[in-house]
Amino acid sequence: MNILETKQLTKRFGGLVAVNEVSMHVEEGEIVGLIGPNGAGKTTLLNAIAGLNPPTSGRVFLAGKETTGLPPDRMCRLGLSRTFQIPNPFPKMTVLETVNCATIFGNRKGAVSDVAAHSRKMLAFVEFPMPADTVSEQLNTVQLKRLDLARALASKPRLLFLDEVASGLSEGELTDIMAVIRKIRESGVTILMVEHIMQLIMNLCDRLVCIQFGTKIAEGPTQEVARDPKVTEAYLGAEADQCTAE
Amino acid sequence: MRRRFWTVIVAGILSIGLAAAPAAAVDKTLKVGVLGPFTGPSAKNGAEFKASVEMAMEKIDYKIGDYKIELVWIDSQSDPAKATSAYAEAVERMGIECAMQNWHSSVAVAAMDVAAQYKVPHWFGFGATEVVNEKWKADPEKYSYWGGKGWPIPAKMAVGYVECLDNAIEKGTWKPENKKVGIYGEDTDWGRSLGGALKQMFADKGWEIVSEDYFPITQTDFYPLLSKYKTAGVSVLAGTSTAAPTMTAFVKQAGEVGLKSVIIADGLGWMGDWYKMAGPASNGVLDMIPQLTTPEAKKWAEDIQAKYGFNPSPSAGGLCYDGTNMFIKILKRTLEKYGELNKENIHKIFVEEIHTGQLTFSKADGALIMNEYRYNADSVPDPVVGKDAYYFPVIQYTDGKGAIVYPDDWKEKDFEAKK
Amino acid sequence: MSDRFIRWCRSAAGVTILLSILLAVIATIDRGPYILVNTAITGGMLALVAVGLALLLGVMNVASFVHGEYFMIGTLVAYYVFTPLQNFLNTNPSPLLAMVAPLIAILAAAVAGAAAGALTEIMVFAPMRRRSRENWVMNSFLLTVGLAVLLINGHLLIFGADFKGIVRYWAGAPVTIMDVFISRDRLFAFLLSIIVILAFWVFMKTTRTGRAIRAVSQDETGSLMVGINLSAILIFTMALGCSLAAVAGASLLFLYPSYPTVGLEALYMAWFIVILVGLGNIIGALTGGFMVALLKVLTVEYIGSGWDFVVPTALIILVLIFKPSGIFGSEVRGVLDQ
Amino acid sequence: MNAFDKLLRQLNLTPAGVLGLAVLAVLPFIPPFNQEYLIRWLIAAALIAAGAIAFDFTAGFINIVNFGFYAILGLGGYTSAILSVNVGLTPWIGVFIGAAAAGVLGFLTGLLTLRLRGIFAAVMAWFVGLALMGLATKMVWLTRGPLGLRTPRLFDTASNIPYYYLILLLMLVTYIICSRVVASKVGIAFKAIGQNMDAAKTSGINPTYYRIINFTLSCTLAGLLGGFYAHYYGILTPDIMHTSKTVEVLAVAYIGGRGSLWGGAAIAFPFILAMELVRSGLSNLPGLNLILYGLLLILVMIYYPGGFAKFFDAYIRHPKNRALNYFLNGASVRT
Repeated sequence: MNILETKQLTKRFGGLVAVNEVSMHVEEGEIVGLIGPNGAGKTTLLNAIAGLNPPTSGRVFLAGKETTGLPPDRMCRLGLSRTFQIPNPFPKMTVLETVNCATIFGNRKGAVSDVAAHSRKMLAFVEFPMPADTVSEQLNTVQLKRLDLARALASKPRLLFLDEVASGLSEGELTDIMAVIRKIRESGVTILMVEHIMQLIMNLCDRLVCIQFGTKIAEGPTQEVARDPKVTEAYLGAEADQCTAE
Repeated sequence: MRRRFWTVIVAGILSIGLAAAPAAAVDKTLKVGVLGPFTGPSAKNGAEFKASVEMAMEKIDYKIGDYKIELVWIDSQSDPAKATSAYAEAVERMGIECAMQNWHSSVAVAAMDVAAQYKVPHWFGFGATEVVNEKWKADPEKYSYWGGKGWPIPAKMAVGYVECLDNAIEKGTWKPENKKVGIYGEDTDWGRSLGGALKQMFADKGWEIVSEDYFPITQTDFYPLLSKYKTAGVSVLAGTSTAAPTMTAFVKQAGEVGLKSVIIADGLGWMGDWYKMAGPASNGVLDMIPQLTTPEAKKWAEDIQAKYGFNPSPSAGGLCYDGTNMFIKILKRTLEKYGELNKENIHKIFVEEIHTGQLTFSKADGALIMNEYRYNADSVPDPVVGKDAYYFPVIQYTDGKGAIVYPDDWKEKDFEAKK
Repeated sequence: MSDRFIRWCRSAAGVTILLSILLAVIATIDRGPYILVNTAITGGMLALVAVGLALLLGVMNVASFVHGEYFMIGTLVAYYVFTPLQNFLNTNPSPLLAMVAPLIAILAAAVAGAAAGALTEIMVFAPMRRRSRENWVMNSFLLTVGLAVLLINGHLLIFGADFKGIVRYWAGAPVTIMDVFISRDRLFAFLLSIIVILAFWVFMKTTRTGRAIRAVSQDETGSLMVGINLSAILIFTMALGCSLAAVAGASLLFLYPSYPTVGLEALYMAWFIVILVGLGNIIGALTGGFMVALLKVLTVEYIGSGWDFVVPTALIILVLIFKPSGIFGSEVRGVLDQ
Repeated sequence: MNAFDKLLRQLNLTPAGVLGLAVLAVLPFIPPFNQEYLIRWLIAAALIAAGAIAFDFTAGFINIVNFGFYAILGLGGYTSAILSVNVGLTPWIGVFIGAAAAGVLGFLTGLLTLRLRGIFAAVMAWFVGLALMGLATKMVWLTRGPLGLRTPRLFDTASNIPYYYLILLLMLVTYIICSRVVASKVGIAFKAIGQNMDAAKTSGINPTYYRIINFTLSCTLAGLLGGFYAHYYGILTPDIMHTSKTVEVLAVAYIGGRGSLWGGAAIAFPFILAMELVRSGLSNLPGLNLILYGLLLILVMIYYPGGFAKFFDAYIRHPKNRALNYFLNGASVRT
C-alpha cells in the first residue's frame, strides 16, 4: 500500500519553478531516498508535502487520503513527521521539554498517558547522549540532530521525513545513525530521506527518487537508479560546480 | 515552577523612601505651588510662567508680612495624570499651603480634584474651556478651592471677532465676496472649544460655515488643508492653536499658497517670538490678545527680555504676572484679616471676598493687562468679562506689530482687508 | 513587451500604482491641480525618509524605531547652522551667501546625520552583533526603541522643548505652477529630494561600494567570501540611511521646526510606506512615498484634517490582510524571522 | 509538603514572593510611604508591573512585541468610561465589559497578525494601536477626544489606599492567571511557537489557535487594567493610547527579564520609584529620568538580553543554604 503518493506536484516561487510536476510514491515499510544535486528542490518538495509551504498545484495523498495543502500540524497528527536539515528545535527549552512538545501536541488527546515517560523513551530510542534537563541551545550539531529525531518520533509517525540527517557526521557517528534509522524502520515507521552521503543511501534505501531542477528524472530500486546515466550526469555536472564553490 | 523574588524591591523601596522623607516645616514660611507646563509641548508657556512669577515675587522680595514665600514648581508636563501626581507630591512632600496658575484645561479638570482633596486653595488657573466650568458648577462648594480662573470660557471672548468683521462690512472698509467661513483649530480641548464658539457666533450672524477642521497639535504641514480653503473660496478663516509651530506654520503657509481670506489666528500673539517664525505672511491677520499699552507694562516686558532673554507675550506671561500680583494681594488681605496664612484662611478669603466681588485687582493696584480682574457670584469661576474688566481687544498685525482695530473706542487703526 | 506590461498591471504592485494614478487624476479633475502638486512635494520628502529606513532594513536587518530621530538631528543641526548665518546676513547683506547659506545648513545636517549613524553602528549595533545574533531582528528593534527614548530626551535636556524654527530658507515670491502657489522652499525641497534620490540610485547601481551594499543585502556570508569588508559596509550603510533622513529633516526645517519629538511623524510615515510596499524594498519605498502622500492629501481633501492619520493606517491594515508581504513583495531575508 | 507550600505551588508563588507582596501590602502604613503622593507612585508602579506581566505574556513567550498594548489597554478604559458616563453603568461592571472589548480587539489583532511573523506582527499591532488612538481622538461625539472624558471614580473617597490595594490585587491576579497558563500545556505551545515556528508546526502545534489565545488573554488583562486607569485618574484622554506608554511597559518588562513574568513586576517598583525621584529631585533637568530609561534599555539589550530575571536565575536563585533555597524557590519537588 502506498503510504504517500504525489501527483503532478508543483511549487512556484514567483517566476521560479522549484518543483515541477513531480509524481512519486512511497510504500509502507520502505526507506526511500530522495536524491539530487544541491538546489534541485528536494527540501522544497518535502515542505510542499508536509504543508510548511503548500504546493501551487498537484495533489498529495497520505495513506490513501488526500491531504494537499493541509497545514503541518494537521499533517503531524495524521502521522507525518519530519526533521530539519539545520536542526533548530526550541533553543530555550530543555531537551525533555522539546520532546514533550511533540508528545503532547503531535498525538491525539489521551493517546499518551504519561508524557514525560514517553518522551524519555524516545530520547533513549535515539540513544541521546546528554541529560534530559540540558537546555538545547547548549547542544552541538550532532546532539541537536538526535534531539530533532527524538522530537519527530515522539508524535508516533507512520511516515518520517529525514532531511540530511547524516550531514557533517564522522565515520563512527554515521554507523551509529544508520543503526538508529534501521531501528526506526523496524518499529514500523516508513522513511523518506533526503540525503547526499552515498554510503548511507546505498546501505539503507530500498528505492530512490532523483530530481534535478525540480523535475523527477529517475525513480526505482536503489542500484538501478544509481546506475542511471541521467542521474550520474546530473551529479557529475553539479559536483563539478560544487567543488569550485567550496 | 515559577518563582518570585521581592527582596530587591523591599531594599530599593526602603532606600528610596528614606531619601524621600518629608521636609520639615519651618515657621513663618508659606510654600506656594506654581503649576505649569514646564516641560513638554507647551514648555514655552511654562518658561513665561516661571519668569513672570519670579518677577512678581522679587518685587515683594518673597515676603508677605513676616511670612517668607517659598515657591514650589509643579510640572504638569501637559499631561493630566502626571500633573495630578506631581501636584499631590507637592502638597504632601513639599507641604505647599496654596498654589496658583496652570495652563491646560485637561490638567485643570484633573488638578481641581487634587486641590479639593487636600483643601489647597488654587488661584488663577488658566484652562479656559467649558469642561472646567461644568465641573466647577457641578459642586461649587467642593471646587471653590479652584478659586478663580485666569481665563474665561472662549464663548465669552470670541464674539469680538465677529463684531469686528461685521463692523468693517457695515462701515464699508471691507467688502468680502461672500460670507463663507472656514473653522479650523488644533485638536485639543482648547481648539475645539474656541472653534465651536466661533462657529456658533458666525452662524448666528448669518455667515455660512463651509468646513470645520481640527488637526493634531503637532501638525505643521497645512498645504493640503489650505489649498482646500483656497478652492472653496472662503472669506474668513477662523481658528486657533496654542502650539507656536502649528499656529505660525498655518499663517506662514496661508501666505505661501496665496490665500486671500481674512485669517483669524487666535493665539498667534501668545508666543512671544511668533514673528520670527511666521514672518510677513502674518500681515493682516486678526488676533485677540491683550496689549502692553501702559509704560509699566512695556517696562515689564523689557525687564523680562533683559533677565530671561525672551520677549514675553501679554496673554501668557502678562496675565500670569497679573494673576500672581493679585494672589499677593489676596495673601496680604488674608494676613490682615486673619493674622495667619494657611490653607483655611486663604480659602475663606476666596469664598468671602473674591467670589462676592469685594476683592478685585485693577490698574490702580498695578494690573498690566486688564482694567480690572473681578469675580462675582454669577461669573465664578470665570472673571467678569467687560470692557472695564477682563477684555481682549481685536488686533491686526502689520510687520509683527499688533494694532487694535476693535472695539471702536479703543482702536488704534482701521481694519484693513488683505490686498 | 505588451504581454509583460499586462502581467505587471495584474500584479499587486501594478494594480495599486494604476489605482493611485487613477485616483490622483480623478481628484485633480474634481478639485484642481493643487492635489497633484501637494502630493508630489510631500511624496518626495516621505520617499527620502522611507528609503533610508528601507536601506537599514534591507542591508542591516535592523527594523529601526529611531529613524525619526535622525530626521530630528537634521532639523536641529540645520537650525543651529542656518540661524547664525542668517543673523550675519541681516547685518552684512550678501546675495551670494544668501544663496548658499541654506545649502551649507543642509550639507552640515547631512554630515551630522551620517556621523550620528556611523556612531550608532559602532557604539550600539556592532557590540550587540558581536555578542549575539540570536533573535537579532527583535533585539535590534528594541535597541532602537531605547535609542529613540534616549535621543528625544537628550534633545529635551540639552536644547530644551522650544520650537526652533525658521521662516524660510529663500526669500522671494512663491512660484506659480498650474495656478498653485508654491513657496521657493517647498520647490527646493522637492527638487532636492529628487536629486538625492537620483544620486542615491546612481550610487547604488554604478559604484563599487553601492554594489557591495547590495551584495550584503542579498547574502551576508557570501559577500564576506568575495572579500567585502563587512563592518565597513555596515557602518557606511547606517551612515547613508541616517544621512538621508537628516537631509530630509534639514530641507524641511521651514515646515517642521526642531523640537524633541519632531521625528515621530516622519517615523510613522516612513513605516507606513515601508510596510505597505514590503520590508526592505528600496524601489518600492520610492513609489510608496508618493502613494502615501496621495493618500494623505486625499484624506484631508475629502474627509477632513486630522483623519490623515487614521484613514491611511486603516487602509494599510486592509492591504496587509490580503498581501502580508507588502504590495511589492519583500526582498529581504531574515526580516520574516526565519 | 504542607498545605502552605501546596497553596504556593498552586499560585506559582515562592516564600520570597509572598514576603514581597506582604511588604507591599503593609507599605502604605510605614513611614514615609504613608504619604498619599508616595502611594500614588506605588499605584503607578503597580499598574506598570501588572502591565509588564500581561505584556511579557505575549512578548516573552510567543515572541511578538505587542506595540499597541496601551492602545488596547486604553480601549478597555474608554469602553468602561463611556458606559458609565453615557449609560450610567457602574464602573464595577463596566471594567469587565471594557476588558471583554479589549479581549475582542486582541482576538482580532491576533487574527490580523496571524500570517505575519515577528517584527511584522509587532508593527501591525502598532498600526492597530495608532489607528485606535486616531479614532479616540477624532470620535469626539463619543470620547470627547482630547477634551478628555471625565470618569466616575471607583471609590467615593479622596484616599488612594483603596486604589492601591485594588491594583495590587489586579497585579496578583494577572500574575497568577498568566503564570498558570504558562505552566500548562498551552504554555509549552506558546514557547514552542515563540522559539521556532516551523518546528512547532511540525510538532503538531496549531500556531493560529495558540497565538489567538495568547493575544486575547493578554489584551483582556490589559483592558481590565485600562478600566482601573480610567476610574482611578478620573480623566481619560487619547494620550493613554500613545506608543510612548507602551514603550514604558516594554522597557520595564525587558529590563526585568523577558519570558519570566515576575521579572518586570519585581523591577517595576524600585525602578518607577527611582525614576520619579530623579524626575522630582532634578526637575531642572527635564527628561533625565527618561534618558536613564533609554540608556538602561540599550545596555540591557546589548549586554544582558535576559534582563534581571536571568541574572537572578544565574547568580542568586540556587544558594547552598537550604533555608535560603526554600525561601527563594519554595518547596521543591523534582519529578
